[in-house]
Amino acid sequence: MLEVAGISKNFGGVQAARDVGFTVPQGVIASLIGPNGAGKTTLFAMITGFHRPDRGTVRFCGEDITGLSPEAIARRGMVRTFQLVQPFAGQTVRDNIAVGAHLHIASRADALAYAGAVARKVGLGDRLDIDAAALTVAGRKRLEVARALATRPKLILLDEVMAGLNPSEIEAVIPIIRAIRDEGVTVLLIEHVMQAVMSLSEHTWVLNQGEIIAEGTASKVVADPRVIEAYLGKGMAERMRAREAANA
Amino acid sequence: MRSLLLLLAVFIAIAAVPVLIVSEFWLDVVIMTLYAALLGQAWNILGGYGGQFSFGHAAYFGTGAYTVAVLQVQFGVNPWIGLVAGGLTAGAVAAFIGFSTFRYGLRGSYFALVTLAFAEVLRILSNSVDFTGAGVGILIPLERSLANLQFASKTSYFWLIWTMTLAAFLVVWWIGNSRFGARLMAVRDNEEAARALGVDAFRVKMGSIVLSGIFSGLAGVFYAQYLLYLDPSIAYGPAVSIESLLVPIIGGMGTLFGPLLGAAAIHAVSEFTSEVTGDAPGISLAVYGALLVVMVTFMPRGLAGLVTRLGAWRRARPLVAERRHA
Amino acid sequence: MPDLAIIVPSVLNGITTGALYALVALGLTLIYGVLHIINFAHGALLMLGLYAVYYLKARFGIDPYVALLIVPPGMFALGYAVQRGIIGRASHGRDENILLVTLGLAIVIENLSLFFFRSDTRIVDTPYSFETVEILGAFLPLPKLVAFVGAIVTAALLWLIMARTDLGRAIRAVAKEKKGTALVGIDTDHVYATSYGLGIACLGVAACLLLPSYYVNPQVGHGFVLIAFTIVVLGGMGSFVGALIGGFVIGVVEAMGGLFLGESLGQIGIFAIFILVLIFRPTGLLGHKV
Amino acid sequence: MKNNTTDRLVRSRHRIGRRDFLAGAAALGVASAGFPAVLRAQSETVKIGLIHPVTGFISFSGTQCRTGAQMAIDDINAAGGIKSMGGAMLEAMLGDSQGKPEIGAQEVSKMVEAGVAGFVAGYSSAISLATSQEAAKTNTPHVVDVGVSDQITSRGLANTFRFAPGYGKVAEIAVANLDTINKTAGSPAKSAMIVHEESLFGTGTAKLLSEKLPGIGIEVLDVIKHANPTRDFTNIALQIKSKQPDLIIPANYYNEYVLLARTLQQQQVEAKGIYSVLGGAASSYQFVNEYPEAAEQIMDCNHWFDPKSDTALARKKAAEAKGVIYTYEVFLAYNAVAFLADAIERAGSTDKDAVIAALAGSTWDQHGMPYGSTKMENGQNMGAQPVNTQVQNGAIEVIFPKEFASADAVFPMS
Repeated sequence: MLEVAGISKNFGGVQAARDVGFTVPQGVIASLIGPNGAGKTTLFAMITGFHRPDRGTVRFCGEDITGLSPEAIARRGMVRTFQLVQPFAGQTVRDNIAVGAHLHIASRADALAYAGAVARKVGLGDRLDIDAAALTVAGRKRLEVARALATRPKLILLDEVMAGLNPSEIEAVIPIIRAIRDEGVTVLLIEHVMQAVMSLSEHTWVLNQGEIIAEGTASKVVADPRVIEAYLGKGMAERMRAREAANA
Repeated sequence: MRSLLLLLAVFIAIAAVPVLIVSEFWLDVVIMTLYAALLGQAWNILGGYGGQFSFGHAAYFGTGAYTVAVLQVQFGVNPWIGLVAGGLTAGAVAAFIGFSTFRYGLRGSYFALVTLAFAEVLRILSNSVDFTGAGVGILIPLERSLANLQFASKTSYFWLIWTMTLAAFLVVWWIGNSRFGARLMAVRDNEEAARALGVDAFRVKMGSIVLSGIFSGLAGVFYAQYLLYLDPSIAYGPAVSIESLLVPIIGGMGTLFGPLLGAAAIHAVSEFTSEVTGDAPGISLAVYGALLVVMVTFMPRGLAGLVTRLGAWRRARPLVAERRHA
Repeated sequence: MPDLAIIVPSVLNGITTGALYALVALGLTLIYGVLHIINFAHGALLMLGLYAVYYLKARFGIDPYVALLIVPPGMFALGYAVQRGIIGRASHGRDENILLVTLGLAIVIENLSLFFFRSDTRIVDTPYSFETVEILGAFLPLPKLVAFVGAIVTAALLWLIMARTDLGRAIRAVAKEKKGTALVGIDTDHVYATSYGLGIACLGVAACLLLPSYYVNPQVGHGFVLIAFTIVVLGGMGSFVGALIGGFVIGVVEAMGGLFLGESLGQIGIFAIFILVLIFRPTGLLGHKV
Repeated sequence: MKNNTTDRLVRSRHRIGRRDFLAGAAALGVASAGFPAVLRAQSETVKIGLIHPVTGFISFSGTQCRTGAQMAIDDINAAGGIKSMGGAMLEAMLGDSQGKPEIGAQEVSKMVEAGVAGFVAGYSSAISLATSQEAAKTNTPHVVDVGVSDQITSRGLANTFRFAPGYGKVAEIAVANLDTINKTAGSPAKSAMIVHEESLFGTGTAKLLSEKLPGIGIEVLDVIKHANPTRDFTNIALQIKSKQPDLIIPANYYNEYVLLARTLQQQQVEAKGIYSVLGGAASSYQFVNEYPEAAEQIMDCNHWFDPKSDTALARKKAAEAKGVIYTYEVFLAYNAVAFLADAIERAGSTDKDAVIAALAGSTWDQHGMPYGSTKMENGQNMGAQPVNTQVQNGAIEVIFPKEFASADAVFPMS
């Protein structure tokens, strides 16, 4: 469904991506992990048209979409969310989601109704009429997902939708993501929360310093010594211990 | 729907003015208030709903005004045709300015200053070319008749401006209740997020600046037909640009009724200041300026912020954005 | 087509005139760079400064250049008070409100001046008003040469304050990150007011150096605001060196526009440059943040 | 801001209301004391609307106009008011157009409802066009004080009159007088450059001058139009210097004139004469006082009073005693009011048709201007003309036409 091949990008001397390639098959939940600054968000930005890669191609559903604008890519069925949530503050939750819904729905009333339905799917059904700026962090993360989902995408790219959430909030999000996939939407995650990656992801790539250094199932890649090294060894080990403690 | 009914009710109530008021002066005040509301609503489409602060709406106002005047005086074209042409040429100028700024991603204060510069360029050009009468200005011959879009009675001018202003308000109501409006406000509130959701930000902004320009141009046409004389600083000077943004900011940006509230408030304030001050030059305007500051201090979101139930959307957008979109 | 012999004197004159513009723009660029305010009261405050210089001369016989010791500090105090007491309070941190407040202030200042000082155009008569210095065959008015040097010195002083003093460091920190600096204990309101005061003090300097070759009336500020904005954008918002160079560039562009297109249409050159720079290089010629 | 229209009328109306009430109450109270007639006569006032741009860019001129007009009203009242109406007093209603036509027009409609008998308004041509057409809707008499556009009186508004000349007449006379002055001196001037401001009066005047000057043997080397404000005149001075015209002809506002004169001196521009049209040193006491050296021997063709008229000199003295700079705005607005008052006097009422008829048939001569008796055609005073003045030894002298001259022309400049 999504084929990334030979992507490279240089930002003022910093190599943000170096010959990156991977393929996401239809109907899966896949994930992209890596330490901070590995270039994951930049990669998302290149895939979805916010940045143009220096080299390489992005193909979506067989079509070369390299260099298309974000809106053109969204119209083709691939949308992203933002790690730093970007709600339309001052507008209600319903209005926020309706912006996404309008991609395929011209009528205002229908878009608003559809927004309500999507909101219920992600658990925002009870907060439709409040100002998006008034949502909690967890609420805003869900709003990001809901807006993207409302565009009826074929592939959704979720950028750290679980960062900053507490364990019980994370527990609540996992089934939502699974449900998205079950409705036929392919999901690509960027995620730091290994608990989520382990439980959701069917295929995982590890990015470090702009390069893919490992891929496979989540449990396989986390055992890869190069991956542990990439995560600065000790820091990663500690983090995982903490996560395990939290899960216990 | 409720806001549409309210809008129609308000305009029907305003329509009673010429029946109830016999004073030509007060009728004139109401006409100028509607005219200010039209200017303000035109600005509001781009500034309030689109988040693009323009300091140069005189560019569209002046183009509309000059179009109807020049067509009549130089080419003998009927001003009713001029009215349509005025709106269209103003829209075309807006499209040109929009295209050359939005294509390069200008936002915030950069956009504001470049619009100011465009208005100045037009002022200087209109001062230098012959068909506008250059510095001498252009006088529309006095020939009062319906066919000539000139009226002896203020009531007829009232209906003209009432209709134009209602049209602008209906368009803005539509913006608040349509896909175009939803996209426009999404771009205003977060352009990057809107684009990620498939909104073509450039197109939406173009749509909004053209609509805005058309209504500013219509206000210019009205001015030309009401006062019958134009010169470069009347048409393209900064006074119109300032009034255009003052009205909706006072009233409440990005709200349907904001410009009407703002226009009414500005007129009320100036009536009040002249009522309490003497004839000494400057005092009345100084008090007026001070009241502006006081109003901002106590009503940071404009009048509509106080009367939120009248407005469906209250939302402001930083005037000053630091970066242009990469 | 103008005589080639005029071009040299015209360019030299453009540079000195540009220095006067730069003086007005320096304060504006500081205010914009730190407070991110488009200060619509700038022209009105310049006019107040000019009246201060005028009355010091007319009432007390104080030479405009001696007034440099009095007017800029006075303008600093005024600016500090205006930002702290009015703009800061009324704006609620919303840009459209700042716009409205500075606009309202401009209306108040201008019309009170009209009431108190009346609408007459006033000039000061100094022994050097008509003096000229011959450089490369051009007669350059002495007051303008003084202003030229004054603009360079003012820009250098501002740069020193910003780069070398604790105050400058605090201002730069606040300009970058308001919330963060408040957290580390910097009194942001004080820094804002100080920055605004400094910007207005620059207008005081401009007033002292401008009046000997110009005039004052309640509307005089309007003639300088737009051109100062142009220079600020051209030089890069927040850049002092940029404002200085921008001033020279605009001075020369105005002079050349006047020569080749006529003194009325020639003004278009300024705005054409302005639009082109905004579109193609909106960070300005020397764009960087304060 | 165009919206802050000042509602002078409403206030005035209230004020009048209050005053009428007080006068009425006083009359009742005093009636028993035995002199009600006097009070009743005094409470019957004739309202004159004075609309001028006393704020905004042209506030200096607007304020000067208002001052002159108010002085006329004071003088007329002091002399017994409108005698044919039982000594009715004139009452000024003051309006501020803020330099904007639409606000000027709004002031007109306000004052019409307050029952003004007539207007003296304008100063700028743009505002005069708007106020006169608004007043025309109610057929209210309207006298333009200064506005020089010829369109003001050429569009058939029956209510609109102008006591002073338009720029067409000024340009025509400026050229004719220049021709005489030049020929008298043996035709030393063969070329000229015109420097004018970019709005209506400068552009209109310059266009007419550049058409007419070749006809009297003076070649126009260049016409330089400049913006308002022009911050620096060096370029213009340099261009003049390089073309070396015999005459420099400025037509601009005071601020720019000051800078131009100063720059010409700094750049050491020499010419046989400086001959200003409508605005210049030789018609500004302020300029002559502040720049006596720069002003010396500059010639003007402008609105000016008859220096041999006692009436004119007495008014000038009275104005200067009040600290007023006696500019053309002052005496033109003064005369516009007096001209209107004379018509009301002859009409014997404030009936609009009667006053307009009296204005149209006016043969008034108490103006102290070099115009002769008024003679109106299509609202324009046909006798109105500018005169030529020159600064000589720090004083402003009239040099032309001969019958009004207080000195001979000094040309070429020494």
